[in-house]
Amino acid sequence: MVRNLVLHISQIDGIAVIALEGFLDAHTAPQFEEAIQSEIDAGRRNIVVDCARLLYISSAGLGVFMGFIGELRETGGDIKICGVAAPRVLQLFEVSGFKDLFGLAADLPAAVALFREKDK
Amino acid sequence: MVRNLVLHISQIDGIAVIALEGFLDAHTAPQFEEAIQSEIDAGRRNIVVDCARLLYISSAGLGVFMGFIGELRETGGDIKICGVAAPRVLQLFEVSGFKDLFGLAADLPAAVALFREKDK
Amino acid sequence: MNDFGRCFELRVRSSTENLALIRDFVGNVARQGGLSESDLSLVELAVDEAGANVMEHAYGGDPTREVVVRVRLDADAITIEMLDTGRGFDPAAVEQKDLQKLVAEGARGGLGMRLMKRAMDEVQYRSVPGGRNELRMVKKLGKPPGPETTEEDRKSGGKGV
Amino acid sequence: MNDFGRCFELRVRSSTENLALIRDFVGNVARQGGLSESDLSLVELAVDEAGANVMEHAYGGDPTREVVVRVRLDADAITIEMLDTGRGFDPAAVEQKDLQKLVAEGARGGLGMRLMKRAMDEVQYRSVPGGRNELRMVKKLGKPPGPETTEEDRKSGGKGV
Ligand SMILES: Nc1ncnc2c1ncn2[C@@H]1O[C@H](COP(=O)(O)OP(=O)(O)O)[C@@H](O)[C@H]1O
Ligand SMILES: Nc1ncnc2c1ncn2[C@@H]1O[C@H](COP(=O)(O)OP(=O)(O)O)[C@@H](O)[C@H]1O
Repeated sequence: MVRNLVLHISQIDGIAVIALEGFLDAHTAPQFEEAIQSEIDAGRRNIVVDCARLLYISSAGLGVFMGFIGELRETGGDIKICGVAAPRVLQLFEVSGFKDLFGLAADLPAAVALFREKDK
Repeated sequence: MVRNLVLHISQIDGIAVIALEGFLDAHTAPQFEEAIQSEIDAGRRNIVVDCARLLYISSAGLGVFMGFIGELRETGGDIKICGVAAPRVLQLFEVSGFKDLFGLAADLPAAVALFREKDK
Repeated sequence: MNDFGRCFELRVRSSTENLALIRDFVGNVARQGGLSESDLSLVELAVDEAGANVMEHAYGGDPTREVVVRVRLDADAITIEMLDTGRGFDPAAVEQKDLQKLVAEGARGGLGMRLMKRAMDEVQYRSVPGGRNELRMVKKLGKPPGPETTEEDRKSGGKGV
Repeated sequence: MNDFGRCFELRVRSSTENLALIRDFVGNVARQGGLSESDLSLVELAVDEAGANVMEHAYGGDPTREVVVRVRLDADAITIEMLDTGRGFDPAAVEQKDLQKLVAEGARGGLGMRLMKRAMDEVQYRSVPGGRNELRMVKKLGKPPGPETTEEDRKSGGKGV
């Protein structure tokens, strides 16, 4: 198994969905950062990051969220994290305080519903 | 994933079935050797080794087959290898010449049928 | 870490590409030590954070330098040392900001050392001027994550991070 | 293997327990080198066979000695060196028996070196008297397994196994 990161990017009703597959560490974080930047450049400020197939994340991955979330929220946008499945990914969201601060949506529909709620 | 070997031992009509799960290398080969020796000590000379869940094998594993097969055949017994599934396990049976010399049965029923044929 | 009882050493260049290799190496040793899956992922995380810091900060992103990782298995603990010959630093001088503040600032980092300390029971850093820098982390076997400053830190000569 | 361009080194004690660790280490490096899955398993096999030989023969089963594995990635090849400080041997003096004969004799081994040669493009062994023994194996990238004796063997100072 190659320890890399694959990004699957799509949209639902103007919401950007970035599904992460594989390993998100200091080596692969720049890929993730670029993907979010592209969405913002394209004018999408509501972003869902689906972690269902994410197997590993380190603080370099958290740093990408941290770098964008404040800026997005200031302009009415947000990042919602959903689908966390791998125990070690959940562990990092918990031990870092991310889960408490941002919350984790169960799955993609739940995350999309949060945006609908917000933008009503 | 722990890189060890788990042995599942059973019998079908007096034929010993040793199912290998995991990694068979110089570290774990002694376990396999003991398992075969126990079967022989218990009077079973027809042995099927089921490799369906074997993920890795080195020459140390082949050495166990080599050590018993001649002796068993001299006394009317045999070892049949079956169920090879992992590409790298198949690769070793091929590159070592084992496949050509001993043959590989497709699965457990096929291996058992070979013994029924032989002992008819 | 002098006797070779149950020591393991890995030397790789300082490319972030090698972080996965470092994690797998340490993970494999930890498995031999009988760590639980949960402790094992904490140890892999700590060593990843440590490696990323060496690559990014000590070597300033130069991927051609050398990172040495040593692991020692004892009956009651796993000890990891990470060595580099890059820029040293003073952990005590690094301001610890809480997560909320980091997010407000849009910081891209600032969590690594905290995570190492949460993941491990002991974290010590030593910079030998003109020589090499050593990060030493200990995880006790079969124990929950330790507090941020441990008994050991206060007693030992090494500097708690 | 002097410059540190794309070199990787692992040091572990000579317990067969560490064979899995050695395979994973080399496998991870090979993956970085872009080897196909099939070549990758051949390289892991070769290094496992080499490691098992060092542990069993060079060190006579003593699990407390040291095994050094070095891997170098070049654009067109992966080179593996395995070093030990145990008993050396003369590969040319080892009788090569065919599989049928080994089976007839109930031999427990005798396939390891042959497999290494089939799996790799070059295999060379050098025993420095009173010093250390070096096994050097090369796999060319994107090429099928080489013949048992290679061009390189015949030309180089190193002894083809
Ligand atoms: N190994 C190291 N060598 C030099 N400086 C370091 C090292 N590790 C950490 N630092 C310094 O400490 C700061 C905080 O590190 P850390 O908590 O890991 O967060 P981050 O690396 O994400 O900035 C870094 O920004 C850096 O200035
Ligand atoms: N690294 C080594 N150090 C010392 N002797 C070795 C080494 N490798 C192989 N030998 C010798 O060569 C013989 C053949 O090795 P090999 O083909 O690998 O088969 P096996 O190890 O299964 O006997 C061994 O039995 C041993 O005598």
